[in-house]
Amino acid sequence: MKEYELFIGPQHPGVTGNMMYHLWVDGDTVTKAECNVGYLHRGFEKLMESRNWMQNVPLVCRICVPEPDVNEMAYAMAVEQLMDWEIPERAKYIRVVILELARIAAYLMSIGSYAGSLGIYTLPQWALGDRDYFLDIFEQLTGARVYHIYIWPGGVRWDMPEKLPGLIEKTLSYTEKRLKLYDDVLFKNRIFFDRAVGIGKIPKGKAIEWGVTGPNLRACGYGYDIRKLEPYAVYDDMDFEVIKYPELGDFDVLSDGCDAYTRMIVRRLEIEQSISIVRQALEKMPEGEHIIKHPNWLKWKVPPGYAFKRVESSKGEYGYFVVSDGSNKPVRIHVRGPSYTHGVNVAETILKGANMADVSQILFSLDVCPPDIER
Amino acid sequence: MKAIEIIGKGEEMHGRAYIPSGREEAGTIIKKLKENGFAHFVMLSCVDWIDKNEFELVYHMWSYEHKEHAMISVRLPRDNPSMFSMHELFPQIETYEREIHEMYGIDFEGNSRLTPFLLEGWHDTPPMRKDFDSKKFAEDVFDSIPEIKEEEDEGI
Amino acid sequence: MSVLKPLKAWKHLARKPHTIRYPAQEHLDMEGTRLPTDRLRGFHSNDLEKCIGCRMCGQICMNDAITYEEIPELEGKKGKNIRPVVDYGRCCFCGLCTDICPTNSLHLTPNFKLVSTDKHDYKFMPTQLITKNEDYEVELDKVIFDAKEYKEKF
Amino acid sequence: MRYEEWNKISRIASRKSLWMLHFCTGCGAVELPPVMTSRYDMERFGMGPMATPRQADVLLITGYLTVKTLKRVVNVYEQMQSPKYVISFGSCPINGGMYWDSYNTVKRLDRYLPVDVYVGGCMPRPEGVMNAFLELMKLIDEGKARGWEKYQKYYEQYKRNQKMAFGFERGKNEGD
Repeated sequence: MKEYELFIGPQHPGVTGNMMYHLWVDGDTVTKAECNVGYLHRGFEKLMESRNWMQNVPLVCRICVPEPDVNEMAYAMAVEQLMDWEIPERAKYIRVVILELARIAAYLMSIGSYAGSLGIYTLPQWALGDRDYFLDIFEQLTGARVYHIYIWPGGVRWDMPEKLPGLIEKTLSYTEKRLKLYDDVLFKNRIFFDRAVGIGKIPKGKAIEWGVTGPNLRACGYGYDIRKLEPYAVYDDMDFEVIKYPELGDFDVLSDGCDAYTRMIVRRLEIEQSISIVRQALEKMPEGEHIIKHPNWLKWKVPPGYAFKRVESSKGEYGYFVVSDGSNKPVRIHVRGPSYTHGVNVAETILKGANMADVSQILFSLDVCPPDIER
Repeated sequence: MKAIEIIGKGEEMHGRAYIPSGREEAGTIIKKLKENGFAHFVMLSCVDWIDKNEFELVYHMWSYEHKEHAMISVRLPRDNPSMFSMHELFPQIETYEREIHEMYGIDFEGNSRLTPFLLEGWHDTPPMRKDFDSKKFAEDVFDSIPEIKEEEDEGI
Repeated sequence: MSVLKPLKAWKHLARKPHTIRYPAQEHLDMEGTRLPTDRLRGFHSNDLEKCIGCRMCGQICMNDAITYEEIPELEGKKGKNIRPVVDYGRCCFCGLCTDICPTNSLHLTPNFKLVSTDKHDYKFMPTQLITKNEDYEVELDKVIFDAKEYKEKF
Repeated sequence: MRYEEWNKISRIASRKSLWMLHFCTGCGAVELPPVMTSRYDMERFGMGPMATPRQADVLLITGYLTVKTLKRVVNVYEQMQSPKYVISFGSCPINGGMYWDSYNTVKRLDRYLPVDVYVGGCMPRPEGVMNAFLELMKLIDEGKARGWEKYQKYYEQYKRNQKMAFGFERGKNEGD
């Protein structure tokens, strides 16, 4: 049969944002896929070299739009390491709370858009509507819905308002109740079983070599989570189990892992895990300072050195490589976005042989986020 | 530090192994680390040390076994820099090399896919080099574009 | 059985929607607090009497959004008689300028609504007029700059 | 029926069924899902997302535009049927925003495309977005949203500016 070329994106509802896949199609089977990114390239790394250490804080959160806090966290930790700062205990707990809330919000968005790609249009309405309650919390805590600029080097920007734990608890229990409904509509739905099982398989032995991280790696059966491997903030104090294939709780184990089905179930289970971490952090949160005193922002100099800090985001491993030469501006900040491997190399390989109708759900199940590929 | 033991050189830097390496031996070091548990290639970054007139390529590797991070640093001269491609070892290095080729102008021998990645139709200095002034470029190119001149009147 | 489970969603037909009917209804959170709260980082407000014109906000601003204009009416006060003009085509509402302000005269208000057909409306001198408290003295109103004066610089 | 009267009726009709193009050009697109889905529900205004430019009325420029995206946005805008409207989100399209010194983003959108309504904020809140929609409807009602006519009238100027941004007139990449 004749081979056709097909372009998905950048203006297409089936891609995860402003990016493009160039597909060669034989019948309705993809024979070759090429990723074309750069539609969102703003040159962050160049801009950060011309701004001083404090001026970079509002900039870094714009790198990943659905979950900005991981960027602030990684940047703040790298600067703290170079400055040799020990941050207050309370700040660490508040950081855990906001990171986990952001993770839940990002997962809800990813589940919602994944369901949309399957044609189940109930769940986008529900999940994105429920995500909005988390944005309400962010707004009361940080002063903005999307770009929080809340985790600063040395602590967090503001203390937690007194009445906020009550609101968070209320939202969490509401979400738990709603998750049962999500199960009925998507995760225990026959349509999902029939369409997602065995689709978009990452070869089992290849996952680590290909640089797959985060929920996508855990769906392949490797229980690796940076929160456990290299605990930051107070994650070593929290009691949680890493969710990995095949321990899928009361969900059916329908395949041998690594496919779109398992990836989405892992995401669904990690929402519950995050809810429990937020509860623990709120319970254990001590009183005290929330930030240490900064030097004068305009003259702040950071000692020379290399720092590399990683955090676990909802999409995978986020890494910040910060190089300082002792001046008031960084020499180089390199960001490792999780989608860099998922979106380009992994997607290009696993899209080969996929059915045309599954391309969109494979991309959504990998949770590719173009802004962190391009920066 | 396991990585330093395996390779036999390097220093510890904030709990991470920092291994300086020559251009030729980098491939063997990375291969050796890969065989000894450092199975996850984190990223490949490039630093432009303009006052020393050299580029520094940093290969970040992580071992899930030893829970350890290793940074292999290769220094290249700034004029006509070139490096061996390592995309056979880890497929995603190809993408990092593409980006670094575009952003710094470093050539990677053996990588057949050094096509434009993020930029389109870029013919200036590679933008991430320190001698490229982003602000001046923005002023020259985008601020020189004139406003739309509207004729007064007639109620458009 | 799992084929019928999705039909459970039908029971939501009888439920009250959680939609915020925006122009008619206010945005409330789960506990009924009206949003945005005071913490929201919206447009600036500046107490022109308290401000000393030290130019700190312009130095910390990484977006080059803050420029200064002279106000002759403020001659003879402490400090300089220049006051910040904020370009909201540059501002990212991070609030570093307000945190560095030595007199705390510049702050961000929860006022975020500005929709306009003219881009020149997005550059103006923040004054007390758009602050959240309406009970400030209104004598300063007359020094609010007309955005149109800045057309050529924009 | 006279032309003006017919125009008025068609304006009233089109104001109540604006379909926006589903094109996420920048980070502002993350505030669109709440607007599109149940919490804010823009279908109350008769607005809905539309996948193809041929059937869409409103183009949302959600945040910064890189040069690479601008090429696609211009293509998409020219495919849309008149009357068509452009709403720009946030600071970046007004005067560069956070990326005012970036080498890859265009700073002022109105030099390349006619903009009908600007929304302030970085990000604009959903309320701000809805205000922009309401403002656009008001303008359409009054017959003032005429960016598309402006684009036809000053087509040469817009094209010249677009080419300058794409680099054709810099004489560096004629081959493209």
